[in-house]
This record gives sequence, structure tokens and C-alpha cells, in this order.
Amino acid sequence: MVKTVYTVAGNEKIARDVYRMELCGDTSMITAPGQFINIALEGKYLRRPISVHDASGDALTIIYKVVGGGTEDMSRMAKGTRLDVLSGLGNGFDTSVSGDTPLLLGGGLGAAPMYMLAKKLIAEGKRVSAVFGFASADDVFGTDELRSLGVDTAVATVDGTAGVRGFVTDGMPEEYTYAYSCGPEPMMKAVYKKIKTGGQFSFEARMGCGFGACLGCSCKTVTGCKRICRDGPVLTKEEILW
Amino acid sequence: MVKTVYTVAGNEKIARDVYRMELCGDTSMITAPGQFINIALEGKYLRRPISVHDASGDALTIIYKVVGGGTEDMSRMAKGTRLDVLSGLGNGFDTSVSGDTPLLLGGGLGAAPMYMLAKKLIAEGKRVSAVFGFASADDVFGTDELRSLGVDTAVATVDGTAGVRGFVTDGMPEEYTYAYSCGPEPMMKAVYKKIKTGGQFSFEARMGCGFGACLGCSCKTVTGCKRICRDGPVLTKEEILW
Amino acid sequence: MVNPGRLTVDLCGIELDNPIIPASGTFGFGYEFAEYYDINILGTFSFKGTTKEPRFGNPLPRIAECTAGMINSVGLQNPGVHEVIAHELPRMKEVFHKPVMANVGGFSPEEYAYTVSALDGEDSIGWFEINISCPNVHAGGAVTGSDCRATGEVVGAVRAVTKKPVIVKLSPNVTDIAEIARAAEAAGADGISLINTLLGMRIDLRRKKPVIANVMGGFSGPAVFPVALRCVYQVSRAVGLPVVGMGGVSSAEDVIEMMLAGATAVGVGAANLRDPYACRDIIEALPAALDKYGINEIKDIIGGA
Amino acid sequence: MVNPGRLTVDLCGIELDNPIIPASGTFGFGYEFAEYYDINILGTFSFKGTTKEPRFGNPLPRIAECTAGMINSVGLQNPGVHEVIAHELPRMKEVFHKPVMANVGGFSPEEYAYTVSALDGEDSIGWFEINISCPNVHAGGAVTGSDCRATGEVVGAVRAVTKKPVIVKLSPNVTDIAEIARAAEAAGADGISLINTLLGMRIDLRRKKPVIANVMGGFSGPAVFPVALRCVYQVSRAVGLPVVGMGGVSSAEDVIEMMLAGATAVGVGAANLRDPYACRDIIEALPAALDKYGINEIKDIIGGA
Repeated sequence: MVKTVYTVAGNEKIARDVYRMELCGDTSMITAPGQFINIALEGKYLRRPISVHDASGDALTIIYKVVGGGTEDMSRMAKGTRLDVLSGLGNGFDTSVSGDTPLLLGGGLGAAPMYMLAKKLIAEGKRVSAVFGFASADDVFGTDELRSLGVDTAVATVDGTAGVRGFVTDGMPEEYTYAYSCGPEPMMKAVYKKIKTGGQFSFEARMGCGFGACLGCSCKTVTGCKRICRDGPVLTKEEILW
Repeated sequence: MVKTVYTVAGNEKIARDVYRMELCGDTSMITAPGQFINIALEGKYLRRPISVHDASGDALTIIYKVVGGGTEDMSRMAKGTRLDVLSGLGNGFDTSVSGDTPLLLGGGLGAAPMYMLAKKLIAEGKRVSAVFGFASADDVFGTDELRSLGVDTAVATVDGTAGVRGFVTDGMPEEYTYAYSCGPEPMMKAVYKKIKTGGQFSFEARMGCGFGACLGCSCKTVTGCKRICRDGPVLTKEEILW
Repeated sequence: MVNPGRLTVDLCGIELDNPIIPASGTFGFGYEFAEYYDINILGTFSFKGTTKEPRFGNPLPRIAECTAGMINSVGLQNPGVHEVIAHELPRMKEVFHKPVMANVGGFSPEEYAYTVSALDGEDSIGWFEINISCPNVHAGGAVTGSDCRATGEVVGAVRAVTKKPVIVKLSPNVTDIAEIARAAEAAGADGISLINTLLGMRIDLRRKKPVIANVMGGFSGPAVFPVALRCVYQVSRAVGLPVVGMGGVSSAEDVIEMMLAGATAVGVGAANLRDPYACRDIIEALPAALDKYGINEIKDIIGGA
Repeated sequence: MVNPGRLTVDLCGIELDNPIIPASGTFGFGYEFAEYYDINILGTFSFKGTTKEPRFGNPLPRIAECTAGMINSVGLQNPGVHEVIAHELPRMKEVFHKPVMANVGGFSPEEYAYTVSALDGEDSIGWFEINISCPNVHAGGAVTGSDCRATGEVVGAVRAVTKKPVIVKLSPNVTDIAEIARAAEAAGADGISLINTLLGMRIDLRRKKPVIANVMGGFSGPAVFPVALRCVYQVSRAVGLPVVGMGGVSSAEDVIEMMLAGATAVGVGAANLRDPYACRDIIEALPAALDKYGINEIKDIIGGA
């Protein structure tokens, strides 16, 4: 965890209520895909935890959804806005256990961290495929970007307006060596039940601090009580109590 | 009282901790010198009541002193900042009773409303003189401006670094038909005791609303209970209980 | 607004066009706010707390600023019930044509009963709001509303002299607010309003003395909203009476949250002081806020959480 | 800083380099904050509330945002006193070399006494802070600290098993906090800390259900500062014991205000969660703040208002 200042370098709508914000500043504390940053907003007491979409050098990208006043304020931020941020939070995904053909499963905003994860896996010489699930075609984002990396990317939408009709689990390929999942809990639970391989799951929670101090986001696991913000947000299939 | 938006058109330091802010917007609700405006500031619950220095057409000037976080924020406001303001508050000075040679007595920031008052009295054909009192030469403001109207303006400073050494009451001329006073209560009390003529006194108070609703700034007078913000801030010598 | 009646609520048998009620002490007798907008758009309002005798109230300063709120120490300043009847209510009636809520303060059951009796013949009064919880008139904030027995005595005395609905205004500065509410209900109250202000304090760092002349005062504003919401939730589940929820309400969203917690109507206090148009703006914003949260009629959500 | 000792205060016979004490439950056992700065700059800190048995605490969500504050419903999650002794304190001692404040929770006088006894042999512990006021472990927020007799029993039980200073942490959710403080003093307390959180609540407008799984929780942050200040003022005048004042403190100015109200030392809670460097920044800002307000030694202002 490092407290730092990021400057908004770009902020654009990329899907229904979904925005991509480019930030400029030190990203050296981001050591794994799946980590998050926690942004202080004027007039809001709690910071807003947002997963990292991509980070390298002085550039960091986040993808966020407008769900309330805080994210609404973010959506209006102009280039040059300076943000007080806690960066490099959480454990992130462990790519060392992925095998040769890992599968990425992103539900809704859970698709956001998959880009940086895919980049890392590809850099490690793995062949990556992905399934992203959304409610509807208007909500789809991040698929072209992923395909540009060479990732075989399927889409599922609940209403069938894009890709296959159904859930992420309806678009999964037969063969893969490991599953990385991020999204709403019901979606992740379905993935958990379906996969025969090992997997990692990135969780969301209402957080008080984001760095392990308040125990606001504790959850029970096979290996004891864990803090989503610090010991997570990524838990392995083996430790999840479902 | 009218709720309106003023835009900052200028904001400069004119004495120690004292700033002049020029505002742009409708000033038609300012009907008398000595009225005030009540400014909402981001992150502060109570508005900041500030007396009007001058107003005409679309231009309004205030003079304020940095005494805490709110006025500090004001001192950093850039041109173009839009302010949520309640304008045209308070009764203001009554010039109809001034006689031919009224005297203006301003102590510290109490000098601020005297400029607009002088302009009105002069427009009514009266010969105006003034005494402004400050702690020290570094605190002096508004005297040249007043002299440019043709007002015979004396200065008193407590440490003698400008004008006569002493208080406003040490610089008063022998002859005048009426006294208008604004400043700290001890100064106004001294004026009250010294003048032989009638007079009007503009009071300050911690206000909850500024428009008469909360009764936070009530004071007892000869004519019953008055609200400094709405029935005042100007009280006549005859009604003050001192 | 497809349904013109979607904002109506019933408060003790009187229908309000909407649940918004400017809180006592922040709205005078209404006629000054009537210079700013037509106050007949309100559900009703609770007029300035009235006592038997005239009261100047507390010494100045009476106001202190806080993060997201303010402290007041007005101390029930009012001209006394006879002056209110002679001069304030006639002015009020010129501009407000709905039943008004008469807020009554006092220092003994007899005094409360006297004031309510004196006002009872006023047709303009729809409800009495019995303030047993002003933190600014007793040393250290002790109030009638801190004690079940004292609460019952005041409510019983008032109940005996009026047939109009009696709403009892409670203090949050107690260990168990539900217990006080039950005592009020048992003594014949028709409704409960809450919260009165939290007892608070600020110190002026330059003078190194309390900001408020009376040392402590009543803390209100958005800062107190979570406490108010909790009290409304507790009380609305403890009694079978309608609740007027208040404390830091500043937006249409806050109104919805208060009603979900259990409020039948919603008081707006400090917000009127920061912005005289606060209640008008909230009422105007309500239909869109109901749409946003998928609510058809506002009365459907009372106590829904 | 001309005078290097200008920030020192004496808390129950132990000198603190400065009055700043991160509050229990916002600072863990210190070692994680030690990754961010040298926590030996603190006066001391109060470690995570420890009970006899391990506790997972309350279901999620445990956190709700408020204007100028937050609600938590952690519910005394901790690994139990034996695990604390075996694993947490050794890690703590590697990075913190001053006497620490041991925060102890419980559900009966015997349980409090058990936990204090178990910890009493730890040399690193300078004070016990007896939490009789956690709003998150009983239905409706009822706590030992709402009742004088129950307070006296817990304090008496703890007093019997330790010679270390016993500081009793009080709840603001009571009618008369001074009375509870006097009961703690009579039972042998050496100090009082306050305030614990205010009982608060929020409702999620989309789900139309309470945000917090446990419905209500403990409200803290700058919003509660005026209530905390008032409670510190009342309690410090009611008892002859040093007071650790806390509740919404976020700046050096807030520290000075708390001490003027009567605090000997000052707890910092929620601020650590928003900004892990909050206590460091406050300590660094204190000398200039003292200069600004013409204060030479900070101990001179305790209870000065």
C-alpha cells in the first residue's frame, strides 16, 4: 500500500453507466493483476475501491460503473484532476498456477481486471481464452481490447443481445487448465460449481479502509478468517467456503 | 432576500488578512447601504454573512477578513467561481435622517459598508466626513477610496502607525449632524457614549440563517426583541439597550 | 407525475399533500418563508415552539458551526401563547391555508396544558406537537423526554385538554428512545416526532471557551441523519403510532430513506436555514426520486425497510 | 519546536510523548501501520478489542457510508485472548516499543476479568481499556455501559485482577453519561475513554433494506465530533480521572479542542481508516497548531474551556 496522487489523464464512457479513467502517476506498487486502488473523493467519507484495469510505468487505467453519488462525481472529473489514492491494494491474481491454457471469466464490471491479467499470462507464454458476461449488449466492454491481445473472447448476455444468450457459464470452452473469475457472487458461485480445474475468484465487499485495518470486509475461509481488502480480493477455489 | 448566483470577477488582498472580492450578478435586491449577503461555501454548513461594500447594476463588492477555514477558502477563489448567495439581507442604513453633515465611523472591517453609505449620502447632497479606526497601519483599507468621493476621512490606529494614535472616538470632528457606525461592539459602545447626535449602529452576530428564521442572533432592544440579521443589522441609537 | 396523489400521506387522520413538514424553530410562523415561495405546497409545517409566557431565550452566541451541521441554543424564544394567538397566527393564516402543526413547549404538565388549551380553539391548528425534548432550556440538556414518568405526565395533561391529534417530540439523548415512545403512547399520544437535536458542543480555539454562551446546544444537520434514522426505525417498531421522522433531512432521497425506516411524514429542519428553498426543492424532486427507486405511491414505503 | 516536551501528557502515571492514541479497532495490533510509518511516534495505541473466545463478528455488509462519517458493524471480531498473546503481541512488540493500551471486550464481569488476567502478565501492556460500550454485539445496541450497576460490576471485576491502570470506555448512547462515569470511578477505574460510536443506521434505497446486515451499527467520523466533545466536557467535570477523548478527531485543531474540553489524551479512530497516515500527520501538525493558538505546553490546556 502506498498513498499517492494520480492525475486524471482521460475519462470516457465505454458502456452503459461504465467509464474508463486513465490516471497518471507512480504505479510501481501495482505488482499483480487483480489489485485495486482506493480513491478519496471530495465530500465522501469512504474511499472508492476500484480494480486496476491496466498499469505500467506512469499509466494506470481503471474501469468503473456509476452506481451512486461518488462514482457520478468521478464520471464528471476533467483531465488534470488530482486524486488522493491508496494504490497497490490487495493480493491480486497468482499467475504461476495457471497451467498452459487459463480461462478468464468476467461478469459485468468483473471484466475490468481481466485485461491486465491476460497480458501477464500471455507474457508468460500461455494461451488465454475468456468469457465475459453482461446483462445486455449495451453493457459490453473490454472484448475488442482483449481480442487485440490474441485472447479468444466469448460474450454472453442475459437477454441474448450480444454473444450467446445466458450467463458466463454458458459460454465456457471445454478445455482449459485453470479459471480466473471476477464478478457478482452468484456468477462466481456458478463458475465455482462448474469448473473441474483449480481457480481464483476476486471478491467485492463494502470496505471501510481497503488496507486491512477495520475488519469491515472479513470472510470465513477454509484457512481461517480473511480480509477481502488485504488477504484478498482474490481467494483460491480451495479456500472458499461455498 | 433573493437567492442568486454571483460570479467572482476579482479577488485581491488589500490589507493584512483583508480581501476585496468583486462579484458579478443581479444586485437589484440591494436597496440600502449596510445590507449584507450570505455566501454558501463548499464543505461549510453555515453560510458566511458579509456586508456589502458597494453595489450597482451587475457589480457588487465585498470586503472580508480571513478569520478561519471558510474565509480562507474565499481568499483562494479564482475569477469565474460561481457562488450560491442569499442577497439583499438586512435593513441597511437609513439615510433620510442624517441631516446635512453626517459622520461615518468604521472600526476594522466595519469600514467596509461605509463606502456605499457615503456614496448615497453624497448623492443626496450631504457633506460627509469619516473616521476609520484600525489596530495598525497594515490593517488600513478603504480610506483613499472614500477620499476620492470627497469625504473628509481621518484615520486612527491603536499603535499610532497611521493617523492619530487611539480609537475612532479620538479622531472624531466637533461638528456633525448624525453618526453612522459599524465595527466591534466596544468601539460602537464608545461611539454611542460620545455622540450627542442621533446615530445608527450596524451589529455583527453569529447567524444560523441570515434571514430571520432561526432566532440565532436575537437581541433585546427598547422596542422589543430584534433579529440582527433581519430587523438589523442596523439599529438606531434610541433602540439600543446599552 | 402520472398519479397526482402519489405523494399523499395520512398523519393522524389528516391527509397531507406530501410528507414534507418544516420543523419547528426553522420556519417561524411561515409568513416570512411565504415571501420566498407559496408555502401551501408543503404537507404542513410546525410553527415556532410556543410557551405560556414570553421567553427571550438564551444569551448570544446561540449558533456554532460543525462539520455537516450546526449547534443552536435559541432556548425557546417566543412571544408567549397569547401574543402568538393575537399576532402570529393571524399573519400565518393570511399565507397558509392548510392545517398547521402547533409546537408547544413548557416546564410543567400544567404549563403545557395551559398553552394547548389556549390554542385549542384555533381552527387553523391541525395537530399539536408537544416538545418534551428541547436541550436548550435546562442545565446539561436534561429534559422531560428523558424520563418515562415525566413524559407520561406531560402527555396525559395535554391529552386531557384537546381532542386534536397530539404528537410528542422526543429527544435522541436517551438510553432507550423506544421506552419513552411507549410511555407517550400509553399516556394517549396520537403520534411521535423525532429526533429533536443531539446535545453537542464546540469550543472556540482562539478564545479557548465554548462557542455557545450556554456552553452546550442542540446539534442538527446532515451529520445527525444516521442517528435520526436509527431512532425512527426503533420507535416506529415500538409503538403503533405514526412517526414524523426528522434529523438532517436535506434531499428527496433522505425523505425516502426516513420513510423506509418507518416515518409517515418527514420533518426538515436545519436545511431550511442553509437554504430557504430547501423544502420546495425537496417536494419538487420527490416524484423523480420515486421513479428512480421504482416507488409508485410514497405511502407504500412507510416502514418498508 | 523549541520545547521538545511540549506535547507530553501523563496518562494514569505513564508519560506519553504526545496525546495521540489510535483508537481500538482502527489500528489492529499496529504492525500493519508500521509498514507505513514508524508507529513509535504515537503516544500509544489501543489494540484491537480482545475477548476471551475467538469471535468472527457480524455478517457482512459491516460498513455503511454517511455524510462526514461511517457506520461499522464489525462486532468485536478477534482471534481470542490466547491467540492474541501467542501471535499478535509478539508481532506488535517487534515494531512498537512503548506501553500499549489493551482493549478488552466481554459479555460478563467474569469474562472481562478472565481476559484481563490473561493479559496482565504482558509487560508491553501499559493500560487496560475496558470496552463496555460496543454497540455491535447486543440487539438494539444495549450495552453494559448503559447501566450504572452493570458498569460497576465489570469495572470491579477487572479492578480485582490487575494493578495496571484501568480505563473504562463509555457509550454516548445514554441519557446521562456523567452518571455512568461516576459509577466507573466508584468501582475503581483509573481513567475514562469516550466516546464509543453512536448507534446509527442507513438504508439502501435500491434494495430498500438496511445497508448493514445487522441493521444498526456504530457511527463515527467527523460528524460525531460535537457530541463527543460535549460528552468529554461533561465527564471530565463529573469525575476526578483523566479522560481519553475521542470521536471524529481528524486534525491537530480537533485535538486541541478535545483537550480544552477536558481530555488528557486524544483517540483517533475513523480518520485512520480514511487515511492510514492520519495520526502521523496530526502529530506533525500539532506544534504549529499550538503556536497558532498561543499554547506553550499542550498539557496546560487540559480542561481549559
